[in-house]
Amino acid sequence: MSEAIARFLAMGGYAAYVWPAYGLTLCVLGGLLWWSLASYRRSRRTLERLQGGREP
Amino acid sequence: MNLHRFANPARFMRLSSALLPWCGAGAAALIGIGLYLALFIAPPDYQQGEAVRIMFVHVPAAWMASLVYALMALASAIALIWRHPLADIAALSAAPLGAGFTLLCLVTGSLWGERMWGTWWVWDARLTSVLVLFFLYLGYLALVNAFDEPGRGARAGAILALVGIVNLPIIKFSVDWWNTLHQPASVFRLGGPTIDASMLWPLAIMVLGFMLFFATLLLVRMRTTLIEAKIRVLLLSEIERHAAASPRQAVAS
Amino acid sequence: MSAFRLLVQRDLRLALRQGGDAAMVVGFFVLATILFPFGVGPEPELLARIAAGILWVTALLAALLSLERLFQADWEDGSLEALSLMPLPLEAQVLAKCLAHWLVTGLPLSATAPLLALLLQLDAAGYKVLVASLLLGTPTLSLIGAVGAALSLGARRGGVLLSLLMLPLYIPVLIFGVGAIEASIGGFGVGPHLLLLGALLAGALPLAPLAAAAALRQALE
Amino acid sequence: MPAGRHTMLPAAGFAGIDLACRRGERLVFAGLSFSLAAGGALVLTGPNGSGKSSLLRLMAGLGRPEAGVLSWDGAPVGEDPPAHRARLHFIGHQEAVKPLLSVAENLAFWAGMRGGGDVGQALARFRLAAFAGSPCRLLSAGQRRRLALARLLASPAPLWLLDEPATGLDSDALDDLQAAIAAQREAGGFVVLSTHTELPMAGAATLCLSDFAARPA
Repeated sequence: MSEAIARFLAMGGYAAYVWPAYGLTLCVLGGLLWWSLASYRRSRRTLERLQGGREP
Repeated sequence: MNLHRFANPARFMRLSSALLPWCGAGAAALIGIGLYLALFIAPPDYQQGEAVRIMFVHVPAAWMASLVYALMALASAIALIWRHPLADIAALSAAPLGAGFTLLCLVTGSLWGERMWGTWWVWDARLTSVLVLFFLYLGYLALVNAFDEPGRGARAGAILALVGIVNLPIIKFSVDWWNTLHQPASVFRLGGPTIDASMLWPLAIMVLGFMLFFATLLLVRMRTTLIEAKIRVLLLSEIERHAAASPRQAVAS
Repeated sequence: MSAFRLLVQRDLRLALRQGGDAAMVVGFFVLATILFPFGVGPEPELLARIAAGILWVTALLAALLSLERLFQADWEDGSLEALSLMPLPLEAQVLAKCLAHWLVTGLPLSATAPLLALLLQLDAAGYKVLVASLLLGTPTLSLIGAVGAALSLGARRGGVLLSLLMLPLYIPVLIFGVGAIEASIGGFGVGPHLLLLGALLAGALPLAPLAAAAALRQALE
Repeated sequence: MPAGRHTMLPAAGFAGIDLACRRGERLVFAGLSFSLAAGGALVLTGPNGSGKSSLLRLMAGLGRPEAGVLSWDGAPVGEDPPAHRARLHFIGHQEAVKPLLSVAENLAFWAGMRGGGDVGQALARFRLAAFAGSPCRLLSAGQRRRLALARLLASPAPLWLLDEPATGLDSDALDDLQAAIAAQREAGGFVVLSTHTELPMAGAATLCLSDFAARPA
């Protein structure tokens, strides 16, 4: 089993290119996701504080 | 009457809060399936071997880079012609996402180039055009944030986006022409001359996943901008309420 | 005298009275070009091979440098606001200012380019086309640059912002400008390159003032 | 937006119906209306930031009103901006004077841009004739202010929009200004100006901007 995983990770010798590519994809997409959600939550909290949490 | 139309766009907020869960779930599902197909199911390319899997992230990113810029230009046109504030906010919110996709496309492209050519950057026509597109994004983001008054940046950015979309095909044409002039030999096909069906499915799913991902983040960022605008209005009116109340007493007494 | 010529005359008079404008632009062009041999070495064949590229890039940067002041001076003393209320449409005024800017920058750059080409050992066949391509290309640089100048009016660090906005848009002019010179040196036909430069100019003439005027109106709102 | 807008516009003169103006997120004023007949004058008063300059800029066509319409002789101004620009002078806070050019050159330029006019007479009426040849960098702020106002006389225009014209003027200059305004009104022109200092003008209507301030949210 572990031999199959090792072969998979080796990516036919191109591991040094495929994994960084996918790693970067997750970083960029993940980063955009986190940044957008964080600023969204922050502004919601400020709004609720200002409005005393009346309307959404 | 007092609040500007976009200060409380109840309709957009309701609509987006209904759409958000679906877009988010859809994006997660599609990207999840796409990654699984791309990494485990799709066969290696007979020429490029396993490295072809980079294509499954590079091509969707390239596609999103130009799609988002086109959407930004469309939103800017709507904002300028009909002065629709939501269009301004859409363009402003889409720009960082588009820049992210373009950066992703560039780096995965250079990874691909490194594997094929042994150098980290290849002045291939398509990659160069994406590099120029990246600078158009940076120019837009710099311009939009270069003004103190928020409205001013959005309006200037809208014009720049339109100027950019007009210039993009011209730049693409001139770069292609310049590329064939200096590098006639190499046919540097990122996706390979033909993509057989087994690779087409993961690619299509990844592209759809990226689009839904973009839609989700766009809605989130637009809601954030609207809420920030509302916060500014609330703070402003509080200042006015204090100003209106206090000085007159001070003067009168 | 028509309002258009009056505006061009005023801008030229201001530029010449300040004296510095044209001289500074050409000065930058000469100095930037002279730097290259120190960087890449004085070997004639190497310099000759990249001469066209050096000349065009430095000319482009020189034109870009002087663009920041295109509207800035009028914006600061209220002239721009008064000009936008004149009967002459803002688009025509942008064209007039671009013409005045080109006469003070594009023309002198094209005139001094052959002298600098000597320093860079440019091939004899390239001189005529060098001047022709610069004369055709620099107006487009002024026109597109006017859009950038109008957009970055009143922005923080407007100068740097202007270059960031404009350099990507200058790439086609640069490619076809240098392409024309290298084609003539290589003995190929120069026609298509100059026609493409002309096409870019023909496109920029109506569209750039439109975009610049819209940007100015946004700035004056 | 009131239905049948055109029918409500006064047939003659310069008028504004239900004007509203926004500055960034803030609505500066709303529901502001005025009407001016030939030879009439309107003085805008109100505290700082109440929108005097904003209203004058809207009247000049610098930017679009958030709501409402401006009309000239019954026709909405927005339909023919060049014609509106041709019929007005707008003197803002800045003097639009080039230090490198001489006084005469500056005024000749502005008159020429509006199709020419009598520069000498305009300079004389603001006591600037003696400085005609000297470059403007030698002028004092008050003299530069007078040069800006001289633009009003250099080329004729029915509508004068003056943003605090009296600032920085000495008593002589104030008299020249008032004489110029009186002459303009006798000739059937319209004058709208904002001011903080006392500027007595016979039969001038006043409009206080704070009466139309938009209620805070």
